[in-house]
Amino acid sequence: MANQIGGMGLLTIFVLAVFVGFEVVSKVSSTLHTPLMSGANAIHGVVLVGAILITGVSSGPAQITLGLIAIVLGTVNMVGGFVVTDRMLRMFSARRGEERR
Amino acid sequence: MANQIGGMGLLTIFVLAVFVGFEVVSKVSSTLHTPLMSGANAIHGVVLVGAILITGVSSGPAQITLGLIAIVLGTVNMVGGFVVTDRMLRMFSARRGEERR
Amino acid sequence: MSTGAQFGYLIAAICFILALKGLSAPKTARYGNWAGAAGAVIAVAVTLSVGHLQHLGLILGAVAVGAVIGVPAATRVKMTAMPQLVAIFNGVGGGAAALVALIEFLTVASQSSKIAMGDQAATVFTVLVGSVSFAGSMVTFAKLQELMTTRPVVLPAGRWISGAVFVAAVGLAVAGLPVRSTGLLVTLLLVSLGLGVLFVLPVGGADVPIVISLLNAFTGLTVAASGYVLGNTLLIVAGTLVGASGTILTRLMAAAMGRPLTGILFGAFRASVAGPAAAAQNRPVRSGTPEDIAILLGYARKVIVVPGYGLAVAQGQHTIRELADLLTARGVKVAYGIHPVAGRMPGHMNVLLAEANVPYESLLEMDEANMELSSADVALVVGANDVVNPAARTSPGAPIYGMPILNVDSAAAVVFCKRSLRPGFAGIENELLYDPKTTLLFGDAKESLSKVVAAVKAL
Amino acid sequence: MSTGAQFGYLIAAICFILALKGLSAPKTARYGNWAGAAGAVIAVAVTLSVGHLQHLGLILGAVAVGAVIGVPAATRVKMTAMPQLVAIFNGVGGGAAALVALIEFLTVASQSSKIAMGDQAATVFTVLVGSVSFAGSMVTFAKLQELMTTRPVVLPAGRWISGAVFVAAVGLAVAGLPVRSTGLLVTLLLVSLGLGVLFVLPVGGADVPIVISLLNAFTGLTVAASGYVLGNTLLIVAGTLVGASGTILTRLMAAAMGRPLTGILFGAFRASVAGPAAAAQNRPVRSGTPEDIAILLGYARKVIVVPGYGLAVAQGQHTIRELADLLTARGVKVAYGIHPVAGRMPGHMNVLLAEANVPYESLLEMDEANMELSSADVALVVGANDVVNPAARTSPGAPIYGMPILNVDSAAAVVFCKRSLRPGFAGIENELLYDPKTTLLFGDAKESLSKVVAAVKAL
Ligand SMILES: NC(=O)c1ccc[n+]([C@@H]2O[C@H](COP(=O)([O-])OP(=O)(O)OC[C@H]3O[C@@H](n4cnc5c(N)ncnc54)[C@H](OP(=O)(O)O)[C@@H]3O)[C@@H](O)[C@H]2O)c1
Ligand SMILES: NC(=O)c1ccc[n+]([C@@H]2O[C@H](COP(=O)([O-])OP(=O)(O)OC[C@H]3O[C@@H](n4cnc5c(N)ncnc54)[C@H](OP(=O)(O)O)[C@@H]3O)[C@@H](O)[C@H]2O)c1
Repeated sequence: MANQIGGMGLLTIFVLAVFVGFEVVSKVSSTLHTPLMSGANAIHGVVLVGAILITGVSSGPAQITLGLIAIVLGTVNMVGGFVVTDRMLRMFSARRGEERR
Repeated sequence: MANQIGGMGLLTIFVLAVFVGFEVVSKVSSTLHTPLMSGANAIHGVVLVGAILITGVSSGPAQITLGLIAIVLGTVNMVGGFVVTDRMLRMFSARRGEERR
Repeated sequence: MSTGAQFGYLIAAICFILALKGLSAPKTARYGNWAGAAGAVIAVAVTLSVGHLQHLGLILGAVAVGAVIGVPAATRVKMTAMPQLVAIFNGVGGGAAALVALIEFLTVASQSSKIAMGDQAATVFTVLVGSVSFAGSMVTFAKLQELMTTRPVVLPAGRWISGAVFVAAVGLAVAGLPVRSTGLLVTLLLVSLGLGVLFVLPVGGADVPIVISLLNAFTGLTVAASGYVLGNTLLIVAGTLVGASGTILTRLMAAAMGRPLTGILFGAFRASVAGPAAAAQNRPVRSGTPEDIAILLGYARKVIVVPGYGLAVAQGQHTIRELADLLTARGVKVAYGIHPVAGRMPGHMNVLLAEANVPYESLLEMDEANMELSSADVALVVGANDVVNPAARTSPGAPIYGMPILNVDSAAAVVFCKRSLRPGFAGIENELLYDPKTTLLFGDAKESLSKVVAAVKAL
Repeated sequence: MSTGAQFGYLIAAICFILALKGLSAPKTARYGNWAGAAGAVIAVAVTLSVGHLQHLGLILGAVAVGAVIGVPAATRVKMTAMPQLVAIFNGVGGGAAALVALIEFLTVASQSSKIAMGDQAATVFTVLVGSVSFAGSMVTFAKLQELMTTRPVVLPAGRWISGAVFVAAVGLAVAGLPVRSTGLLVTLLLVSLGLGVLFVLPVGGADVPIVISLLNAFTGLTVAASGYVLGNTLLIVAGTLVGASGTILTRLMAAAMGRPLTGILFGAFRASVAGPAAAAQNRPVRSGTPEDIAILLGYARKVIVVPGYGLAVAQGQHTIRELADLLTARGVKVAYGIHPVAGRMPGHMNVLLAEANVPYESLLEMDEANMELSSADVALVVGANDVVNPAARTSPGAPIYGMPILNVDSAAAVVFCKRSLRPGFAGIENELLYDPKTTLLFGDAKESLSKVVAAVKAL
């Protein structure tokens, strides 16, 4: 598949995303380490999108089979990740009202 | 001049840069407001690059004249901005060794 | 790809940024996760609706299968088994990314013969790191689920084997750059799986969460690289975000344990595990009955509970809550001192105690807890060891030396609930167990606590 | 553009990010500025070396002219005149961006007739906002340089005129989207210049720094838009960074003054300027001679100096330093209480006092200063008024109500150095001037302080 926006554009996007990733989490408290890890984990489940796109243009049976496996794995990552993160956070936020700061 | 990386790629870059800009300065102490403003001011002097590029491909006398004016203005912004920011900061950092935190 | 679709992807990317931002603050964490889920839904919806997809039925079927596997796993897992579930989810993501790159490679290989260097490099990277992440995550799962030993596994000449496999993987990757050989790529995939296993084997059980976080960052980068292969900006942004934030998070976690990352990955306390632990076993200790402990606690003015790994293992969070409620009803002031690395993963104790409805106000962070401890009558240490071991302050040679600890020794009396005199994760003796002001209550944390609850009720 | 050049631009963009990051922390601020300058040098060098440029001699000449204007201006300006210089630099940047868009428009108009909607929108945006930024900055310069009144200028029916011009500018911009008319664009430029003037006129002198910061963010966005027109990623990234960080900075500055941004831009304290200020002028006050003040200070144990706008105007920073040194030599404990919005721009007092070599340790931030003030013998208020006005705590109607202030009234005695009983920027009476524990030392801050210095030496 062709890169529509050019290698250097993608590199710029990569560099900016690195800075955003660094900055955004750099002040997280240790209490939230586990849910943050789990949430970030769910986000990279977006590889599902790549798996769908590639499967949708594949033709050989080997490729389609591998593609479907990738879709299953990606879905497990994404859906399971968000659900389990929400479960963790639900417990934290049960008593949001009484929170101290 | 053609956009080499496509409108949507540029928009993505824009969005990411917005986040970087927000995050990076969001914890600045009030002491540094003035130098930060001045330094950011110098950075947008990079419009000089645009002024040079456009002047270098211009032909009509009106366009060249306007281009040269833009170059002068951009240079004043950039060069003056960094120099004056450094002057401010030099005073802060004179006694770096004794700083409290 | 249409502008509309790309715009949808951009919105999804923004959702992911907001998700990470939200997840970084207690008040917004849950909204953050929802923002992430919204971004994921948008991304998948856009992808399915761009049309041009063949095999749509099969694709939807595969998504359904994935959901049917993922959702029940996520909703049913016990809170204490969270880490291994996160490890699995992370591993399958890495595996998916490696597969995507492999399929793209097969497709392009069958169509053209010109090799774009950038794409080829990204493909090789994805296959290598994705496989490492997959295999490594599976090993961490096995360790945490106790399908295998949780102790560091050091193969004979382990360093040399790992080193050789690492060199082989990198060599294959570099060799794969200029040529387009499916055989080479599949070999690389297999060798990388081996590398992933060897990478995680020498890591001790309690260090595994750090490794999961690191592999999480790896998977993020893999996804970004697979996005480069596909020319998909969303995958690049999302993967890079996770790669960058995961790296920071890994460092923060390691910092909370007061140890360098390289030590966790490669050192694993190997030198000091055996020695002192074996030596000091037959010194006298004072052990108490549940009734003794009940009296100590029931007539105290202030009790600080220090929960640890053992409480999580024993699933004793509800029982400790019951005990705390009983004591509070008797007028005893009860609070919990939470060490950042107590439990199985960072923040794990907070999650566990929140599950048991412990009020947020009574969870004290380390500094606060240490202030309270100095005026406490009893420090009740339940299934914790390293996080209260004074060796961190006093023995420069100890592997935990320098780690901030909860100073339970500053309380008037200390009670330890544990099953034996065995040391904790760091494998070093805890002198406090032999201290005259310490009483030991031997047994499984949950059972012991139940007995203490009964005894307090009988007071 | 070659890959090499684009790579150079990417490095420059990274430099700019690191610059903003560095400038946000005291320890790294100076390195941050250098990183920014390095990025600028790289960007210009790459641009000049991509070749293909005509008129290279003229271009280099123009750069030289710009440097010859900018460097001396930056090195010679007095510290107190910093704000107006920053305003000028900002304005010329906005002007340059508007010109770039205009030239690109002229070039494209002479070459093709197809209109790319995105480019056209960016062009119109650049011309509009760039001109506003240019004209607005020039007016702020005129205000700060006192080429015109620093009070808010409210034209008769000012709101209506501004509103009409705003509507005209937006209308012209929208009209300019589908057609390609040079006349329209030039008209837009002129109307936008007018809008810029009208935008800044109603803002009071002391609020001007906030407006400069806002216009700075505007210029950043303009540069980003001109980058879009040129298809230049570096301009987009750099401009956006400044636009985003400038917006945050503007909000932080406004927050430090405890007032909403809209109030600063459109309200400007108009309602409450005249009333109370005129009323209370003839109540009795206690004024002292320099000798009285010298005795008060020389025999105190602890003195907190609160500098303000007037100290900056009078250029008295070196004299206050001299006085503080004298007092310290006598064993008096001296520290400075710095209000975030004291002076002409945020952080201005820190800069001024740093220029006079006041040790960093003796500069107290507001909370710290308030703790020290309660145990101080004398609070010496030099050219400050609003930042110590208790009305901020006590009079719900006052425009500064709710702004955190330095509680000099908690010191045992208060000395005000000012020229008259006139109020400060907010235009409201300061009851503290009439307090029995207050002594007034009338006169220009620098002259008064010199006299006090002489008197202390004579003690
Ligand atoms: N939280 C994290 O993120 C994290 C990550 C990586 C590493 N670590 C490391 O893990 C350690 C955590 O410290 P910690 O004090 O919580 O744990 P620890 O030092 O590992 O001690 C746990 C104690 O619990 C006892 N125990 C185990 N099962 C039990 C049961 N069913 N009932 C009662 N007691 C039981 C064990 O003693 P018995 O066998 O005698 O019962 C052991 O002494 C630290 O060294 C930390 O660096 C933590
Ligand atoms: N720092 C910022 O970023 C910033 C930005 C925007 C607005 N503001 C506003 O500016 C105000 C700053 O408060 P402030 O207390 O520093 O200043 P202020 O309230 O404006 O008071 C300054 C005082 O200095 C006196 N003064 C002027 N020239 C003097 C001279 N040559 N010698 C001696 N005294 C002189 C004036 O009284 P006489 O005329 O009687 O001498 C006046 O009362 C606040 O209202 C703040 O909100 C600040």
